[in-house]
Amino acid sequence: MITLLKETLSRESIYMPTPARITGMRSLTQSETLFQVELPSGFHLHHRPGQFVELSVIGVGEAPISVCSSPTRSNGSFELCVRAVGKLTNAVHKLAAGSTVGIRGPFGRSFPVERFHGRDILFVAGGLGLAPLRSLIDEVMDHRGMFGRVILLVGARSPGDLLFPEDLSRWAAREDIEVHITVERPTEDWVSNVGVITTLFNKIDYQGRNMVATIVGPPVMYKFVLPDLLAHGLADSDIWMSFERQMKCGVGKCGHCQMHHIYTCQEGPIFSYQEVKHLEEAFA
Amino acid sequence: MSRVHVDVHHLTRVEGHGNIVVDVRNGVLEKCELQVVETPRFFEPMVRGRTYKEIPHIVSRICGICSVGHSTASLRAIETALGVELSEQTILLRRLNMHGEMLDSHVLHAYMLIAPDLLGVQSVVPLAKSQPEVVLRALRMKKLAGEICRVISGRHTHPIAMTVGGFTHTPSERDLLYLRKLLLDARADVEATVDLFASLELPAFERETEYIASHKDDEYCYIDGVIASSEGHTWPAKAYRSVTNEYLVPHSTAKRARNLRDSYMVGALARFNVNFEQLHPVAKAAAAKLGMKPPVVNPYMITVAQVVEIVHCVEDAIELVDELLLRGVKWEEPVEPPHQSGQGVGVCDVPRGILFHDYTIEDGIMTAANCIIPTGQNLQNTELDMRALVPKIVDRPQPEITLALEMLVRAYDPCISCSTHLLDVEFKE
Amino acid sequence: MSLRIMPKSALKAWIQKLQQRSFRIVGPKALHGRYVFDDIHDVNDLVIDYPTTVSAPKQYLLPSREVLFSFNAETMDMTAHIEAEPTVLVGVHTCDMHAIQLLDTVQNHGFADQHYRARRDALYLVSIECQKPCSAQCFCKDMETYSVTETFDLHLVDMGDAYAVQVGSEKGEALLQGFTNIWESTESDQQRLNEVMADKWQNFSFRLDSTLSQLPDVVGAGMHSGYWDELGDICLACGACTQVCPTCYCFDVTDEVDLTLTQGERVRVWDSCQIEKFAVVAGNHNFRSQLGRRQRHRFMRKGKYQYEAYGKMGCVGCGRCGMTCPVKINCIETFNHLTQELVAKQTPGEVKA
Amino acid sequence: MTTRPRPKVAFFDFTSCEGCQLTVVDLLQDHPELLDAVEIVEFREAMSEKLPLDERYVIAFVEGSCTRQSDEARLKSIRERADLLIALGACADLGGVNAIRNPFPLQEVREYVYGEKADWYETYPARPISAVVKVDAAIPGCPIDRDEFARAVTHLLQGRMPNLPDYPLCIECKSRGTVCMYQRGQACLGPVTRAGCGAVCPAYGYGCEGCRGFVPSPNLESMREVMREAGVSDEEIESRLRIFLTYQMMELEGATS
Ligand SMILES: Cc1cc2nc3c(=O)[nH]c(=O)nc-3n(C[C@H](O)[C@H](O)[C@H](O)COP(=O)(O)OP(=O)(O)OC[C@H]3O[C@@H](n4cnc5c(N)ncnc54)[C@H](O)[C@@H]3O)c2cc1C
Ligand code: SF4
Ligand code: SF4
Ligand code: SF4
Repeated sequence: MITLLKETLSRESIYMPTPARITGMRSLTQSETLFQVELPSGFHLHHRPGQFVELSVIGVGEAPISVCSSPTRSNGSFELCVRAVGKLTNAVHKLAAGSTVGIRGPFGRSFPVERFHGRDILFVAGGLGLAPLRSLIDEVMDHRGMFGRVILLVGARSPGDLLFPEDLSRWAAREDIEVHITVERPTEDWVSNVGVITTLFNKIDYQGRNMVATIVGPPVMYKFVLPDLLAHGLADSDIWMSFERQMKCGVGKCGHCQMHHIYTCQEGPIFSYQEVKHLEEAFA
Repeated sequence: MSRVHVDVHHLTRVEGHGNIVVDVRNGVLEKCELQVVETPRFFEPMVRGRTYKEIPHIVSRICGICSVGHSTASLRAIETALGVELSEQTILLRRLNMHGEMLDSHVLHAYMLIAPDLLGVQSVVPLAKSQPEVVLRALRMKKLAGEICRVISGRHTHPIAMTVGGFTHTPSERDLLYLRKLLLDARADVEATVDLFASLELPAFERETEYIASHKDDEYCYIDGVIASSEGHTWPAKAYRSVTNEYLVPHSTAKRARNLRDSYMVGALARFNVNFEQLHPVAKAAAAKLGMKPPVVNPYMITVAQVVEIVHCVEDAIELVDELLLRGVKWEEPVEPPHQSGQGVGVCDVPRGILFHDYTIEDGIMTAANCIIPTGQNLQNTELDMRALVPKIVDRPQPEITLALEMLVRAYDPCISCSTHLLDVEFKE
Repeated sequence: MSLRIMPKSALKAWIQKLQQRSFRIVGPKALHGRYVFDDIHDVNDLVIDYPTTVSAPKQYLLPSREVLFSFNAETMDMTAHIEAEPTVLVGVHTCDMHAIQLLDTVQNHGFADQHYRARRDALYLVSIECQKPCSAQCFCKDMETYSVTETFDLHLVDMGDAYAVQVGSEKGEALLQGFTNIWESTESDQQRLNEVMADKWQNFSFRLDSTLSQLPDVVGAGMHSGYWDELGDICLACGACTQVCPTCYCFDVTDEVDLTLTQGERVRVWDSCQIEKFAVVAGNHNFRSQLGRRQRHRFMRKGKYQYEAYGKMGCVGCGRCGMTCPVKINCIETFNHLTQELVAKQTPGEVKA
Repeated sequence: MTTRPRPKVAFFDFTSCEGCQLTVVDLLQDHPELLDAVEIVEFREAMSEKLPLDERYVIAFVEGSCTRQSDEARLKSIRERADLLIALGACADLGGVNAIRNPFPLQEVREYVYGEKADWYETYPARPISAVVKVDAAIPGCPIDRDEFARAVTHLLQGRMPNLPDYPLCIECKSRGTVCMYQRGQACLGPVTRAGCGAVCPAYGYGCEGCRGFVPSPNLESMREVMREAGVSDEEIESRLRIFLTYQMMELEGATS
């Protein structure tokens, strides 16, 4: 098995993707679809949770997309959850199963899972943020014995916007993880929490000493979630986040993803709060 | 009661919007109109109050197909008004640029607008399927034309680099060598064009009229020159009003003109009839092959005269390029006008015929403008042709009559979008 | 490093010889009262003692539009375009040489860019020593880029009637191959070179209020300066500054496909951090929507970030951005303003109650 | 090549010089495959065919400004029959040069051209077609840029909107290596004009006249100051901003409602 990164690097151009096949697609919400992608035989993605690939529709363009399946569940293929917002993401939604896309990567720094061993883990996912976290959650759940308490907080705009409902039920059915879900705009049959994600914080019992938090969501979410976590005593270095920036290359050249001196695609997208707290542009 | 009613609304394959309305009752021609329903453009009042420097670029927008012609006429009006003397290099480059436009327009007209009629198809799109080599040849020649204009002034439609007193950009020697190669390569296509039109049959219809073109003794001229009539008279450019005598009719947003007869013709055939002697020898030979000897009085032959001009322009362009290469093209600052006020007339013979721009400038600001466009000058002549033609074909089935009339109007290559313009020259405060 | 002497009158013959050897020659030539790097077809067009060029020669390493690979969208065949034609870049000023050093570092850092690498390998750099400042905007003395000791293949120093030619590499040596009108330097040539250089140092003066080693801190201290908003008010966001800068290399990537949607190319084109959409992400969130923030980012990159990331300054003091900017935003004033602000902050005495 | 269904495409013109349509014809010189990619069903300038009335256009390209009441009905009927309506060129997109006359009194303009017969001719202030119907996208420029048109068509065929540059012309101008017009002592609207034409005017020695319209947030005050510094008089600055941009300037001044 050749890892895809090795393949990407050994191509004549680092910008040239490897063709891969969409073997399955499942619509999750109105604008988000889960794609199952299979690399040519002999190749393995070999990613770590939090990393992303550059996904191409040849003829349209390329964009960074987090791998949302766990390395523990890969079986030769991997999953991408794509929200249709622009040119590439809309184009990929128009493809049929069996179509060929291009993949480069995986790129970027992953969550430092080894450093979480023996610790309680709090996952905070807002909206599409559940996609990159899903990879990590399954990795943790598949090695459940190596971690302490596991709590998952999920926020979505409405019940219809909730991603991965099967996975949420699968996790909720287990005894060894606490799952809390909230929506901002409930439907009539919604029986669970209502409100923004921070409203879940009073529902859980946590204190920071043995806890690490991994939070992924839209830029505004960080502004509200961070103070809460810090107030509960989590250390700056125990809060891990994924940052989204425009990326045109994924390999530290195009300049779009810079937050101050940091190339998000290379040094991130996963950062601890400690590493970025002094960076104004990280939270602008 | 017999009635023939032809109503072609929004005539196709012409520049701009025109209608043909013919009404024949019991053999009597009651109505025969070429209506110009193009929206009025109002270029003349629009340019008032602006610095003259902006004008050539604005009036270029009168017409996308003869924008080099409008720019050149505009520049000549300004330069005449302000006393600018042009360098030899500028004059050569402008002539070459005009050849580019002439080729572009004639190829478009002959191949894409007229040939479908003669080859029995509705447009160039089916022609591309049935006779791709014909269409590809036309596209190659159009590309040559476009490249001439691009190299000299940036682009064909709305040239950039032509400015008062000269050019804001000069082609390099490499550019000119490139054009030279394109032109030499085009000779085969030009020959094939002559052969094609020699083989096509045009409707036989003759009506003698007055032919008017700009004229120089030593050049088949498109820029400057005096106004010459087939009736044997000449007038200086500034006397254009006494030649054109514009007037309005209610069914047309374009003005009409007449000179010594009820109407006159301008354009390729008029130039051919008036300036035959000055044609390039190779073009004269082509004319012989096409069976043309002045005076030619069949208006359908306008297209064939355009083919003769295609030959002329390619041959003359080769000579112009060679002359430029021999002299060497150098960057020249455009000539600054010696004064900032004056009145001047610019005259050019553009693809569709003689064009006049007449400007008054005070302290660098435009105060009055008048443009007389070839299509306007041809309108009355076209209508009189229609009147003469209808009785001859009135017995035919109506679609045939319609087609014959459409083909007649199209032969004139009317550029209706430019023909809607002003009569009254007085500037009203 | 060996030093040769080439009479000035031999330069043209040498270039012509290189042309005969099928090298593409690129150098400065006059255009509308300024100078630009361009292909030299006629050696008489080459102006080697030019003041400065409008744009940097980075075009020959990172073209403004570059095909990365071509593809067939149906068969998914892809062919990388690694294009490099042996090119001699003649008359590169030393500031631009320092800029190329930075580009080398960045493009080889981490994931090396093969497109750059191939062009760079095929590029022969013939630099020239500046003997006086090239414009009112240049500050190469401050940035320590007004001379160069490495990276070039050949380096020329004007010694009046001859050039001293330093050979910096085997590639440089190869350029001189078979050319006879050049000879080894003598002791007295060395002596003259030293004199020329000694005179040269005198001709340049410092333009910045801070030293090179202070600059990253000075710029960093200006992070929250109100000056950025002042620049933001007048800035047109036209991006001309980054386009002409020898050290700006940011790019955008797009697919261009023919009308039948089959054959196409993925191309990269120069981009600019000054344009509004540069840092927009999904949801239309713009991390640098304000003009002032974008100017700040540019100057931070020039004076601080690049230094921190690669150990080399992101500005080489060429002065092009200041000359090109329609509203005359420039490095010297900006850096000096930040220095003055810092000085004012650090000056004790004005203790407020 | 796979055989895709060829979308039905039509071209229409209102008040304009028809140069943009001509540019489309010129495009065929380099891209004859346009005819394989789309089915051109109406193009009055170049062909006589017409689409049966009960069929729809997938894409309708409309050139020209709306300059009289009777244009509105025709424009609206095109809109009703078209899935996508694309403004083609500055006249349709911005009002273009046609709007130069707008600040003049209408009757006076009419009389200037047609004298006492002025009332024979219907007209009203020129406006971009978006002032009359919903426009899905625009291809700017006077004339349109051939390559940009081709790009826009490929985007439409891919099922997305044309991706127009939203940055200023200077980006293209500088990457082309042109000596800035301001360094040559001449005015240029490049810093506030949307790129996409390849900065062809400065490359041919003429400062940009803004035919492609403003960038999304033009800093006009600063632009005026730059021109003033270059020795351009206030009258000429305002005049230049009103060659292609008269309608936009009037809009900015709130004078178009
Ligand atoms: C590390 C990383 C991981 C990511 N993971 C995922 C993931 O798992 N799933 C996912 O769906 N996305 C993910 N994204 C986000 C995704 O990469 C971006 O949304 C990307 O821009 C989509 O590309 P596109 O071509 O579809 O959109 P684009 O066409 O590039 O548009 C992107 C956004 O910018 C806006 N925009 C673009 N151009 C303009 C313009 N001219 N004017 C105004 N607005 C404009 C669009 O509206 C849209 O919101 C990730 C991003 C990063 C950096
Ligand atoms: S920032 Fe300006 S002065 Fe510095 S290298 Fe770039 S263009 Fe030259
Ligand atoms: S010429 Fe115009 S477009 Fe080009 S850089 Fe100068 S201001 Fe910008
Ligand atoms: S440079 Fe300006 S005026 Fe010229 S085509 Fe481009 S946008 Fe139009």
